[in-house]
Parts: sequence; structure tokens; C-alpha cells
Amino acid sequence: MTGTSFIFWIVALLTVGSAAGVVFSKNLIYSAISLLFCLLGVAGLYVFLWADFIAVTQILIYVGGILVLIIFGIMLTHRITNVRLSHSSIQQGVGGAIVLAIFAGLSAMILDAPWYLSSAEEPTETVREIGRMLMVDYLLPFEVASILLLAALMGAALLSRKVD
Amino acid sequence: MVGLNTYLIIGAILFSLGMFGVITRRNGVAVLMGVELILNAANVNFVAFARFGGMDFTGHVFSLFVIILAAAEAAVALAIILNIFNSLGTVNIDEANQLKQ
Amino acid sequence: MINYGIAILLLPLAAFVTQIFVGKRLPRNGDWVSIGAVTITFCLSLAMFGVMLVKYDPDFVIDEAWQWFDLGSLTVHLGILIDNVTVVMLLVVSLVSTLVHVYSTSYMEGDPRYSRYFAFLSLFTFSMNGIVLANNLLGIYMFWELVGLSSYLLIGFWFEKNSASDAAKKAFLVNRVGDIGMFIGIMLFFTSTGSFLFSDVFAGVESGLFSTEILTIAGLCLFAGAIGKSAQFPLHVWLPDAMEGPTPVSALIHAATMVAAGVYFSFRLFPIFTPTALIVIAYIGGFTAIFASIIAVTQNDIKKVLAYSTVSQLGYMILAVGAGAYTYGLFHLVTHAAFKAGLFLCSGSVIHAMHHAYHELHDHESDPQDMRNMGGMKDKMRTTYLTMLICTVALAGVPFTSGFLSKDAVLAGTLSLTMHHPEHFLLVVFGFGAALLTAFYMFRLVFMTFYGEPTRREVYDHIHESPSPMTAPLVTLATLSFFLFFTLPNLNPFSDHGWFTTLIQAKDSVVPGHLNPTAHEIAEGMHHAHTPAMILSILIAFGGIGLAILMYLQKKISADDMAARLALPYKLSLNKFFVDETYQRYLINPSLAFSKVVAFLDWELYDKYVINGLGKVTEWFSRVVGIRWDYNVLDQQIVDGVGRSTRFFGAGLKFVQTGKVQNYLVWVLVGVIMIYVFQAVS
Amino acid sequence: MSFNILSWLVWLPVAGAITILFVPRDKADIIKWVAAGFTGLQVILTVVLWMNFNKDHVGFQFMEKASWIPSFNISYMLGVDGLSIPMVVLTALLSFLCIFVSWKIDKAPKGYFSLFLLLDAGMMGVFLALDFFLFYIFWEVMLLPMYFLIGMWGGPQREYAAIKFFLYTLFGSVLMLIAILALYFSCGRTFNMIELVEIAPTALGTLSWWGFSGLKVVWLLLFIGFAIKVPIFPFHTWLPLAHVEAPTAVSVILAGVLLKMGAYGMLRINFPMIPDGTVWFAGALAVLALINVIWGALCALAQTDLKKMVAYSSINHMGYVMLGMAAVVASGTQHGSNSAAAQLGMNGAVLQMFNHGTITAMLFILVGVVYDRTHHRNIDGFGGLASKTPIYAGVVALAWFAGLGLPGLSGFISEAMCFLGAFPVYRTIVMISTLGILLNAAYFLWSYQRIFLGKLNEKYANLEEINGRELFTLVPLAILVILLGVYPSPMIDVMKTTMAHIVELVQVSPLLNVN
Amino acid sequence: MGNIQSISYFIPELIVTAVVLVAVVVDLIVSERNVHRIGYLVIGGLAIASFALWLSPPEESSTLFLGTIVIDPFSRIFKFVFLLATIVVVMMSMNTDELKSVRTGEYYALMAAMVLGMSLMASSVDLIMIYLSIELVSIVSFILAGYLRAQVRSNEAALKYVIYGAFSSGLMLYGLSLLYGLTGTTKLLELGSAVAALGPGSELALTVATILIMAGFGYKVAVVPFHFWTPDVYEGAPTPVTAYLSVAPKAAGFALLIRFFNSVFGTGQPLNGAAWEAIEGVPWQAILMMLAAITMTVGNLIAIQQDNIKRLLAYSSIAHAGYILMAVPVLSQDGIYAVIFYIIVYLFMQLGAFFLAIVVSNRYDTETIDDYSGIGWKSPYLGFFMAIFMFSLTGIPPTAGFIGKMYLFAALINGGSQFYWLAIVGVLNSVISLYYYMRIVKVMYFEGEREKNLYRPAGASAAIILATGIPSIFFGIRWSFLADWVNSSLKFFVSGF
Repeated sequence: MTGTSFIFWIVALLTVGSAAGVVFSKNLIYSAISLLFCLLGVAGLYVFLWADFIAVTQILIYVGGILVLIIFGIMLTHRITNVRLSHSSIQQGVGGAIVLAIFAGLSAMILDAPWYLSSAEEPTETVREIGRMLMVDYLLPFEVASILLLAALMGAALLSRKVD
Repeated sequence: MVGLNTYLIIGAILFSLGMFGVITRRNGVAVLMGVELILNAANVNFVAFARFGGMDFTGHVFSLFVIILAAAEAAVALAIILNIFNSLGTVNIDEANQLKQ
Repeated sequence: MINYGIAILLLPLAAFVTQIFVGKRLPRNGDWVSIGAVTITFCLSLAMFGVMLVKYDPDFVIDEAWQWFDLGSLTVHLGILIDNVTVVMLLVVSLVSTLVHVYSTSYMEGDPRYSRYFAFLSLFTFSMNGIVLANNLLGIYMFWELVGLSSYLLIGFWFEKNSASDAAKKAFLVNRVGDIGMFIGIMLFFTSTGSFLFSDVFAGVESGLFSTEILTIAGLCLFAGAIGKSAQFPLHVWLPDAMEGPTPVSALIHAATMVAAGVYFSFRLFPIFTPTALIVIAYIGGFTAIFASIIAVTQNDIKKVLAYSTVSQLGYMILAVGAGAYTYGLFHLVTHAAFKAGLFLCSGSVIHAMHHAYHELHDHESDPQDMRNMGGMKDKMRTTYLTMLICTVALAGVPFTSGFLSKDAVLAGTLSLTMHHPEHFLLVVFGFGAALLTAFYMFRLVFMTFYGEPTRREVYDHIHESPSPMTAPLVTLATLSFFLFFTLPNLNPFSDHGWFTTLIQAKDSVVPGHLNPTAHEIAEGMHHAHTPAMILSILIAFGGIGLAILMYLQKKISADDMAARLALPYKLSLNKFFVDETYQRYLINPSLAFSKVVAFLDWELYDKYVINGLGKVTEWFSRVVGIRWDYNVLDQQIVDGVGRSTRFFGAGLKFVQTGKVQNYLVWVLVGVIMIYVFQAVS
Repeated sequence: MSFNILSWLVWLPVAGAITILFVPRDKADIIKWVAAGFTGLQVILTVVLWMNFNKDHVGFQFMEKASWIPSFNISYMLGVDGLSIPMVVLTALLSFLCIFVSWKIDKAPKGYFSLFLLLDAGMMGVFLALDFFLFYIFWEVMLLPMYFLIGMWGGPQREYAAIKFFLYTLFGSVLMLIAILALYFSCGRTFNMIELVEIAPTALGTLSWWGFSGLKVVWLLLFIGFAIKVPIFPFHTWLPLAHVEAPTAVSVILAGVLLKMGAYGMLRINFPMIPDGTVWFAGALAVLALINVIWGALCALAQTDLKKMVAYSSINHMGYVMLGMAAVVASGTQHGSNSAAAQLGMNGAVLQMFNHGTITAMLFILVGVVYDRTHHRNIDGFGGLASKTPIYAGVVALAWFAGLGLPGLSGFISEAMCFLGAFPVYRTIVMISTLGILLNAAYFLWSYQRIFLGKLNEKYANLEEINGRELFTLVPLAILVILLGVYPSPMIDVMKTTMAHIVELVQVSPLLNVN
Repeated sequence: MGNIQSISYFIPELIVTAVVLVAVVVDLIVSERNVHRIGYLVIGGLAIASFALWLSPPEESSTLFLGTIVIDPFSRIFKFVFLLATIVVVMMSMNTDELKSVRTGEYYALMAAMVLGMSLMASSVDLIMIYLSIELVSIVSFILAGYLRAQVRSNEAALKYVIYGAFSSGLMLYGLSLLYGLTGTTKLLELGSAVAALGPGSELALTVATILIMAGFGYKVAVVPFHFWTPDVYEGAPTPVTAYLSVAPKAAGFALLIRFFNSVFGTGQPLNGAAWEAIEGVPWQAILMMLAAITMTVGNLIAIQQDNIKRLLAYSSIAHAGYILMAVPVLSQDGIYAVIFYIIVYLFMQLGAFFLAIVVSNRYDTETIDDYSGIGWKSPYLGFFMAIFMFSLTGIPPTAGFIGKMYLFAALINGGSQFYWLAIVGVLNSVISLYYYMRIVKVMYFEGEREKNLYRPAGASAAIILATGIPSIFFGIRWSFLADWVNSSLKFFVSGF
């Protein structure tokens, strides 16, 4: 086992482990913290996948944006004095069974499927290519995304406004 | 060298855990975290496929859009959860059940 | 002639229509319309009769048919057949009808539905003439049912009495049973010949279109109609009940004419009956003759006695057809029409008198028809007594009467048959036995009514002879009971040779293969049987009369003793062999019960549970789903009666919709897995 | 022909309905007279139609055709032939009379009469449409006014009856829709009935439904649609309920016209278009007819509700129609000439449809007359009415005897024709079903006895005699019943050419020649 | 076509975008009192967009923006549907009492944004674009469903909707990623041939991807078992929004579904008359047939149980989705024809029915069916049109609903014998649906008595009722124009670039 792959496995384990923490932890804050590590781990995986730009975006938007949003959400919906911030689960039995079944199916599929494979060199630069695609090939989605964000912004502001 | 399948399996695990979280968590915020896990699972897939499919940047672009959308969605969802909290005083999804008939 | 026929047919119909619509507004409630119509009919018939006598041609026939409807490939014709038989029948019908009309003006006087009564009588005359004139099976069937209708209307004329309306219904339904058989027979013949006309059917039979078996069945099916109409066993039950109608009606319809239609029909059809069919017919006739006369012996209601007597005499006629002496069956029909109508009208006269007597005494309880309430009336009702005696003698078959001639011929035919086929000796026993009993019970009737001491003096004192409109017909009919009218131009009282036997001659059977004896062979056989039959029948007639004298006039033998000694036969006879009770118990009640069951099945089971409930399965299914996944089963079970099960099924699914979003999501995943499994399986 | 008489027949009632909508709602008399006027005009038009009808013409007359939806090859096409003209006359006559039967309706007369006229238009349309699609539209459109008429003006269980009727018939008609579409596509995309008759007998041969022969399935789907209307056992349970709950005039229309549509549809569509299916199913049809006859009669016998008894009698009588129709397969020589039995049966069936229409209309009107006066229909609850209301009793007797098939009244000859037609093919079945005429007589006479005979029930000592308006509605029917009973030729002459043609079309089926 | 050239074909969408932006800006400026006037602004803007769409070449068929979307007659007719539905719903929103208490400027802006999203759904040919457009529609829907912040049930509707929506789109996204992984492309027009070229062994992965993607689409068109959000959301959301959700996004979902399955899992025929075929290995046709059958049955059966008119219409809309879905797996021109025709007809009758529910709720303050008692007498106008809509939804001639259904069944019958059972299930479901639709008619007419003071809606309300009611009848009698139009719209853009 090379060092790279050792690190990879660490990251992978971190990702999976903290993902489990997110869904199994009894404390909401712990869940949030686990999510942080999970997202970081995913970013790490991106690095291994030669997607440095995505990794950075992941950290910026996910960790810096979404996670903060989530923690704000927790804070706003729980009194800070409430130390435990415990939260419980329902239908774990049936849910677990179903999810396990699905996971089993997915695994079988993953190992079985003839994925589209093509060897490639590690790109020296990813940002330029991604930028070109966003500005040329995917210009329309890019613009639509802005409308979407505008709508979401409007909506979020509208909905979280105090009822007059 | 770690192969494609490893990433996919990791993705599948994240996906499954995400689903599990969404299904089982009572707290709305926690449910949202589950959703994020699912989206991340898909993203891992996209990036992994991009990497092993000849370094196709389409996958990267896709995952970028997913991240953006996740943010938008999270914002709206949290706004809604806050709203629920304001009116019901709880964020437990199963207690938001006035519509049950 | 054909115009006469049409006029005879339509005049009574016109009278009926007039009476129904404007009868009440006419003077005398319009009875003169009906009487006029029927009298003209009688005159026309008489004219036809005259023509017939002038021609004096046994083969005289007019057969004309008109298209009724046309289907292109098939044309249905109806028409009129006039031959000597028709003329004689028309004369009988119109004569009796006219007399009854006249009689009724007095008998029915003051009835609130007087005009309607005459309308119905006219309707009957029309229908009966139709039967007689029809030259085809369908036409006969149609008028057959129409006489049934008029019979229904007249039996139920006093419908306020439940017994009358019951009897009317019974008459119609029992007749319909026979008619169904008749219709099937018609269908059988029509299917192969494509025509209803007698001529076509006979030609078809002769050319061998039918196998013997089919012919037997078809013939018997047609005969079933005669069983019903002529009240043969086992469909005789309606006739005694039909006495609920006014007595003139009984005389006209239920003695002289309509009930004889079956005989007439069998007469017409004789050429197509196979030997098997004929034997069955003979047995039915013979059995009915003895069976009904046994019952008549013990009846106390004057009209019931006559009714069973009619059944018995009809049995004779049918027996004659079965025995091959079918022209003599018709002969008996004609002679019987006169004296039996006379008997009924006489009894009507008696009843009328009794009724008035009771009426004057304000006695509404006693039965004016019960012979036990009568007695000694011969002095008070001279005309009635005498005419009735003459008719009774005729019915008993005493020489010098018409009844003697015809009955003797029938018995001769039977004897001849038995001589050729000794295995059918029972027929002779039936025939002569019935003759004995007939003589006995008829004189019993006369003695109980007119002789002896009156049962109640005060009633006796109020008895008066009936008015002349009533007695005149009696006299006419009694006169016609003498042999003379039937043997002219011959005057031999012991031989039936005369215009009748000359003009109405038997025809050969058209059944192929010479299975039946020819007319000549039958005549031959009868000729040989004639003398023994005559001697025997005279003896028997006097034997029966003598017995009656001993028991009821001189009271040498106590009737009660006899009854006690013959307890079982007496009981059977008195109760008419429990035929009605048997039918009620084993046919009618089960049918009604069955109809209730069917209606229950249809409405309470099929509709309620199969149609309205899409099945217990769905209900069960919804319950399983409900209990398994929902906490609020009870909340949901608000089911209004409408569309119950569909709602139930719907309810089951509604339980899944619990409102818990995560529960839904589990379902989504389950769905995903299910779809996967579904595709993997397929 | 410049004057489109058939279109006038169909759209005149619609015009009447629209006119009524403009009459102020409190002017009930005007509304009624408008309705009477328009339906009366319709009757006059049918008389004109009848006079100008060419009896010897094979095929349709007074055809009208206009393009409607070219892209789906749907056209507006009307025509009349010997099969439809009796039905058209019946519809017009009954609609007209029913306006007077409904004279006493006081709840929302505006709605009632306009719906009634729409119903009239729908029925006319069904009998006149020659485009299958148009036919279906009219078929369904008729349900709507019927639903409202039963549901709004009916008896105590009217809501249940209305929805049950609607569900039942819709069930049948949607299956029919599938069959119509199957025919449409397998016959080269046409709804034109005339073309379908030419194409369909061979075109369906190749169709297969999961291994079943397509033509049988299509035949059955159509059959179920029509059988529900007839109604044929076991699709009959809507009928007693709907008839009982509906107001009198609507019961008259239901029994008098609607039931005929089922049989009409079979004769117009199933028989000529899918002769193979017809031949294949004819035996079963005869059995179903037998069940209808016996089952309907037994149920009628057991009823205590007079109207329900009459309703079941309709089931019983429509059985005869089916029996006559089943005779269509009688090929070869019977009754002495070629396919005569088939023609006898088929003509008998159509004649019976018409006659049952008039007779049952009388029956229902008469039930309505007594119900209006006594407010109940319990057969055992009357007694001896004949002595109080002799005219009424007389008319009832006429109708009752017509119902039980008394010769001389119209029911007899058509029933006899049905029997005679079916007899060569289905001996046993016909023999058993003749029991039906005994049961007919039993329930009619028994009910007549219980209502009219015997001692007068003191409750009804002041019962009113039938009035002029009611007699007016009955007399035309009575005249028809008697006339056609004595001399059926006018009706038979009109239809025989068409019926012969239909028989011919059915008997081309190769299945027949195998036997 | 390149980005710059594409703009000239993108004008209607650009106008819609402009409407969104203008509405947002105007909302910031105008006073509280006049804020509802933004509705007119949006209506005007959408009308202009419609006009622009009308002017656009109807037969034009090409890709835009470097293969992210296409314009073709197929998407064009759907865009009309979206615009029309939105205009009607905006008008409805301006006439409902429910929205009187809240500030509606953003509401109308969001509606316009929805049109943009749906238009893109109907014309996307790139997985990224597909995902993005679905999300745009979803997120706007979440917000609209929760628009009545003061009402708990509206909040709840939004919460359920967002969780459900996020979850479903997550599943779909995962499925899309698998598809991408199998083929290495996101372009729909390439995916078809790429999928077809996949060797054996790919069936499992393709099936999983199909099912997961179907979960996303199914959620959008509310197909069983992805329908669970519908009743709660429909009941909780403001009624006009419910009406909107039950029509427009569904239509968009179907447009997307058809295009997606045609291109990716079919042989990609341009609807030129020939039936196309499904690729081998993935039985998505059978799955869709199954889902269609289950969907309509479940929708109808549960609808029977409903006592609330909105819930009833919600469930019935599930059933209608099932009917529409029936014709999709036929894979023929007839099938798509029927789908489009039905959607157009459905738009009128469903929006009409919802609007009448709004009018009744405004006037009589009830959503309970039993409280509709006697409305036919109190207000013949409302009763008549409600009855028309109910008949049309059931599919009884002479209403447009019947014609729509007829086309659906026709497509199935013409499709071949494997579809007959589905047709029979479909017609039987129509019969079931009769029961609950007629219940409303029954309550309206069979109960109650004539009243003195009749209620007659006026002004805009009457206009909306007529605008939906008249087509519901008219298209049942003369639909040639519509038929021809739909017929001419049956063209996909399919060839590669």
C-alpha cells in the first residue's frame, strides 16, 4: 500500500465514518460537526480524483456556506441554553432494512456494470477548462442558475421573514 | 491505484446513509443533512466518472451546478423549517402533521 | 258464403266495441246491440246451414287465405275455412249464444255492469266464431286465447267475490299451460312446413316431412291445447271453478261452446295424429270421462255437478277422437251443446228462483246453488222442471233423445277399438262406467232438486217460475234434445243415420305409411260394434237411472250409508281427488316460493353483494392495509351506504397517506424496490 | 334533399331546450307548452319521414353527411333505414306523450323539461347516427339528462338509483369505446358505419388479444356495452332500481326507448359488422335470452312493488327480443324457405322492440296514474279498484293483457315471431322459454287481481277516475297496440328489407357454413 | 447553434426572464396597496411572451446554446401550455381571497420564473440542463406552496414538499450520475446511441438508473409511488398554486419524460409517423405501463374517500397523470399526440374546477364537498360550469375531457395488443372516477332548493370561468383546430449536431 492510497483510505474512512455520524449521532451539533468532516472528506476525494477546483468549491460553498447555514438553522431553532440538542429517530428498523437492500443492490450494480472508461493524463489545469465550459458550453445553465439563485434568495428571504 | 469502483462504493455508502438519514431523522435540519449526503454521493460519482472516463470536465461542471443548487435548496429548506419553528415551535417533521386527514 | 263468414265473425266484434264504449249510454244499456248482432249471426248461420242442406255435399269446402304479413322470404297467411263442420259449429255457437243472450236479459237484469256483460258475451261470440272459421293453426291459437280472455272476463264478472276473481285467474293460467303446448306444436309444424294453414300442414305431413316420432310429439303438443280448453285431466281443474261466473255464461262458454273448442280442434287435426298420439288421446279422454263422473256423483252444488258432467262428456268426445270415431265425437259435441246448455240454463233458472226467494227472505247466508237446500220444486217451476228432465234424459242416453244417438256412437267407436286392440279394454270400462254414473248423478240432481220435501218451507213458498225470456230458451233447447233433429231425413230413433252423418264424414289420416286405419276401416269396425254397444248402453242408462230412483226418490238405499261404506272413494270423490290441493302444494306454492327465492337472489344477494360490493376480498385487503399501517382505522370507517366497497377499498389506500412525510419516503423507496423486482421478474 | 329532415329531428328538441331556457322560470305553463310544441313538431316530422320512406330500398335513406373532424375521419352522418325508423317513431311518440305525462311536475319545471328535451335529442341521435363516433357521443350524451332526471325528480332512493344507473351504463359504454376504437383502427381508420359494415367482417380477422381472437373480444366488448342497456342478465340490476325511482315519464322513456338502444346497437353494429362473432355467440345469446325471460318473469312474480314488477317485466320482455335476434344464425331452409327463420326472428325482435316500447310505456304511465292518487305502489295495498275506477281498470286490463301477450294485441305477434324464428335453431331453449309466457300471465293476472278485483279497499272509496290528460297519453299507445296486434304488416313492411339485409350480412360468415 | 445565434430563438424565454426581473424590481418600488397590480404586469409580460412565441417560426427545429436545449414544435406547444396556464393562474390568484392578506409581488415574479423553468424542462437536451430546470421549477414550487406564511398548513405543505422534492431529486441525480458513468456524456442526443451501443451486462445499471431517474420524473408528474406529497401539498398550498401545480409542472414533467425516454431509451425517432422502439434490455415500457395502471387506480380509489374538494382534485390529478402516462409507453405518434391533446384539455378543465373551488370558497367559505349542497340552485352559473368540469374530468361527451381520453385510448388500441389491458384498466378507472366526480354534481343539484337570490360571479371571475369552461365544452364538439395544431407539433429535434 502506497502512501497515497494510505491517505486515500484514511480520507475515505473519514468520509464514510463521519457520514455515519451524521445520521446516527444523537446530538444535533455532533451531527453537524460530522457533516463538516464528511464534506471535507468528500473534498479530499475530489482531490484524489484530480478535481481540485471542485474540491475547493466544495469547501467554499458546502463547508463555508451550506454548513454554516445549517448551523444557523440549528441555532435559530433551538435555544442555545439547551445543551444536549438531542434529536431522535423514527422507523429505523424498516428504514435500515430498506436502505441496506438498496445498498446491496447498488453495490452489485457497481461491480457489475460496464462503466465508460477511458484513460487520461492528469490535467495540469482544471480551472481554465471548467471556466471555458461554463462560459461557452454551459452558458445557458449558468445563466439559469443565476435566476434560480435569485428565486431561492427571494424565497428564502420571503419565507423566513417574520409574519407581519 | 484506487479504482473507479471504490469511489462508486463510497458514493453508494454516502447515498444510502443519506437516505437513511432523511428517512429516520425527526429533526428537520438533520433531514436536510441527509439530503446533503445524497447530493454529495451523486457528486462523488460525477467526479469519479469524469476522472475515469477520460478526464471529461462535463462531470465537473455537473457537480458544480449540483453544489450551487444544494446551496439554494438548503437556503429555501432552512427558511421553511424556520417558518415551521415559528408557527409550531418544533422542527420535528413528524409533528408537522396538521394536514393528515 | 265467405262474406257470410266474415259477417258472422265481425258482427259480434262490432257489438263488443259499441258496448264497451257507448253501451252504458244506450237505451236498455245497449243489450239490444249485442242481441241484435248475435241474432243476425244466427240468421246468417241458419242461411249457411240451409245452403249446406241444399247442396248436400259432404266435400263442400271453401278455403280462402289472405296475406297477413310478408317477410320477403316468408309470407304468413291467415284465412277462413268453411265446410260442413264449420257451418254446423257456427249454427251451434250462434244458436246457443242467441238463446243465452235472450236468457241473460232477464237473468242479469239490474246488474250494475249489465252493458259490460253483453259486451263480453259479444266478445266471446266473436272469438268462438273465429276459432270455428279459422283455416290455420295460428288463427286458431289467437282466437283460442281470445276465448280464454272472454272466459276470464266473464268468470270474473262478479269480481268483488274473491272466489270469482280467483277462478278467472285460474282459468286463464291453466289454459295457458295447455296453450304453451299448443304453441310448441304449432312451432314444430311451422318449422317444417312454413305455413300455418291446415291444408299446407296436412300436405306437409302427407309428403313425409315429419318422422313419426316428431309427428307424435307435435300432435300431442297441439292436443295439449285441447286438454286445457276442453278441461281434460290433468288440466280440468279450472272448469268447476269457472262456475263462479253467471250461469248463462256457464251454459254458453263452459258447457256448450268454448270447452268444446278442444274437441273441435282435435277433430280438425285428426288426420295428422299418429296411432300413438291417438291412444294417448283416447286414454286421456276416457280417464277424464270416468274421473269427472265419479266426482260429479258426490257434489252438492248444482252447478258443480253439471260442471263435472261437462268435463266427463268432453272426455267422451275426446275419447271418440282417440278411438277414431272422431266424427261422432263432433256429433256428441253438437247434441251435447244443446242439452247441456239447456241443463245449465235450467239450473240457472232454479238458482235464480232460489236467489230471489232468499232475497225476499233477506237471507244472505244460504247458498242458492246447494241442492241440499232445494227439493220439491217441480210443482213451483213447471217449465223448468220439464225441460230439465228432458235434457237430463238426453244426457243419460235414453233412447229417442239425441244424446242416446251420439253417446251410443262414441261407445261403439270405443268398443270397436277394443275389439281390435283388446289390450285397451280399459277404455271400454271408462266409457260404459261413465255412462252409468252419468245417468245416476243426473237423476240424483233432478230428484234432489225437484222431488222430495222442500228443505225450508218458507223458501219454497217464495219460489216462482222464471220469466219468459228465461223459459223460452229452455224450451227451445229441450226440444232440440230429441233425436229427430239429427236423424232427418231418417226417422229411426236407434240409428244415427241422417243429414249429420252424411254431410260430415270422416277423412283418411294423412299420416304416411298407413299407420292408421282408413276412415272406411273405422266405419266398418264401428258397424260391427254398434249393436252390442247400443244394447249395453241402454241397459247401463236405465241401470243408473234405477239406482238413482232407489237412492234419491224412494230412498230405499241410504246415500249416507253408502257413503259410510265406501268411505275412501267417497272422500276422494267429494274432494275431487285432491287434485287442486296437490297442484297448490306441489306446483303453485313451490313456484311462488321459487320466484321469491329468485327475486331474493337477484336483489338481496346478486345486486347487493356482487354488484354493490366489489367483493369481500377488497374489503379484506383494505382492512389488512389499514391495520398494518394506519393508526386511525376507526376514524376512517365513515362509510356511507353508497358505493360501499369501492369506498372501502379507497379507505384502505387512504390509510397509507398518513401525512408523515418520512413515511411517504419509505414508501417511495419500497416502490423503487418493487419496480426493480417487477422488472427483474419480467 | 335540401330539407335535412333527420337533422331537424335531432336538433329540434335541442332548440326546444334552449327556448325553454329563455322562458321565465315561473311561467311553468309556457314551458310545458313549448316542450309539447317542439316534441309535437317532432312527431309530425316523423310522420312525414314515415310517409316518404321507401320501404324497398336496401340501405340508408335521407342521408346527411358533413365533415366534422377530418383529422380523425369523424363525420356528422345521419341516415335512416328500416331498423331505425320504428325506433325513431317510437322515440318521437313517447317523448311527445311524456311531456303530458310530466304535466304535474312542479319542482323546477324549467330544468326538467329542458333536460327532457335534451334526452329526446340524444335518443334520436343514437338511432339516426351513421358515424360510429357520433353514435357514441349521442349514446353518452343521453346519460347526462337521464342522470339528472332520475336524481333530481326521482323517488326516495333517487340519488342511489341515479349514480348506479350512471355507473352501470358508463361501465358498458367505455368498454364499447374500446371496441369502437379497435374497429376504427383495424378497418383503416373509419367511423363510417356503412364502410365498417363492408370492411369489418374481414378486417378483424387478424386481430388478436392475448391469444384470443380479436373479433370475439371486440364483439364481446360491444355486447357488454349494449347488454347493459338492454339489460341482459347478469347486467340487469340497475334497471329495477332506476325504473322504480325515476319519475313516471322518465321510467317510460327508460323502458320504452333506452332499453331498445341496446338491442338496436347489437343489430346495427354487432350483427353486420362482426358476423363471425355473432355466429359464435348466438347460442350463448339464446341462453341469456332464456335466462332473461325466466329470471325476469320470476322476479316480477315475486314483487310487491307494482313499478318494480313492471320493471322486471321489461327484463322478461327484452328476453324475447334477444331470442329473436339469436335466430339470425338460422341459415339454410326452415319454414319452407331460405333463412326464413332468421328473418322471422329478426323482424320479430324489432317488432317486439317497438311493441314493448308502446306496451311498457302504457304500463308505466298507468302505474304513475295510480301512484299519483294513492302515493304508494304496494300491490297488496290496493284491492277492488275496478269497481271504483272502471275506465282506469279497463285501460290497465288492456295494457296488462298486451303485456302478457294476448293475441290481437301487439305483444303477441312479435313474441310469436321471436319464438318461431328461434325455434328451428334452439328447440329446447325456445321450449323452455315458452314457460315465460305462462309466468307472464301469472304475474300480470295476479297483480291485476290484487289491485283491481275483490272487495273495494275502503281507503280508496273516493279514488278519482283517470282524467282526460292521462287518457290522452294512453290512447295513442293503446291504438298502436291494437292496430299492430291485428295487422302488423305496416311495421313489418317498413323493416323487412333492412332486416333481410342484416340477415344476409350475418350469414356470410364462414362459420355458418362449417356446420 | 452557438450561443449568440441562439438568442434570437430564445426571445420568448428572455421576455419571461425580463418579466421576472421587472416584477422583482417593481415589487420593491410600489406601495403595499398597489402590489397586486404586479399581477397585471406579469400577465402582460407573459402575453407578450406568448405573442413572441407565436411569431417564432413554428416549424423551426434545432439545438440552441451549443446543444443544451432545442427548439422544436414539440417544445413550442408545451411552452404555450405553460404560458396559458400561468396567465390563467395569475388571474385566479388575483381573484382569490386567500392571497388578499399577503404581499404578492414576489408571488407573481416567482410564477414567471416557473414559466422559465418549465419551458426549459420541455426543451432541455442535456442532463445538466434537465436537472437545473427541474430544480428551478421545484424550488419555486416550494416557495409558492409555503407562500401563506401565516398559515400552518401552508408551512407544512412547503416543508413536506421540500423534503420530498429534495429527496426525489437526489435520487434522480444519482441515477443521472450512473447514466453519465455508463456513457460518458450528458447530451441527450448522444446518450441514445451511446446507451444502445452498451454491451451486455449493462442492463442492471441501466435499470437502476432508469428507476432512479423515473423517481425524479415521477415525483414531478406525481406518479404512484412517487405521488405521496401531492395531497398534503395540494391541500396546504394556496388554491391557485395547487391548481397550478396540478397542471403546469405536470405537463412539463411529461414533456421531459417523453423527450428523455424517446432519446435515451428509445431509438430516437422524430415522430414522423413511425413508431419508435425501446432499446432492449431495459423494460421501461413495461414499467411505465405498470405505473400508469397503478397510478390511475390508486388516484381514483383514494379520491373516492376525500371530503375536501382540493384533496379530491389533488388525487384526481394523480389519476389523470396515470391516464396521460398510459399513452407514453406506446411509443408512437398517436401516443404523444394523445398526451399533448389531453394535457391541453386537462389544463382547461382542471384549472376551471379549481377556480370554481376558489369562487365557492370565497363566497361560501368552505372547501368541504358536503357544503356544496345546493350550489346548483343557489348559483346556477357556478353549478353549471362545475358540472361541466366534472363531466369533462370524468370524460363524458360532449366535453373536451372525453375527446382527450378518446385519443389516449385510441393510441393504446392502435399501439398493439400488449396495450389493450391498459386501455381496459383505463376505461374502468373512468368509471370509478365517475363516482366521486358525480358526488359533487349530486351534492350541488340533488340537494337543496331553489333560492331567491342567485349568486352570479362577475368581472374577472366570470371571465376566468368562461375562459376555462367554454373550451371544456367547445373542444368536445369541435376540436379540429386543436387537433391540427397538436398534429403539427409532433416533431422532436433528434438529429445530432
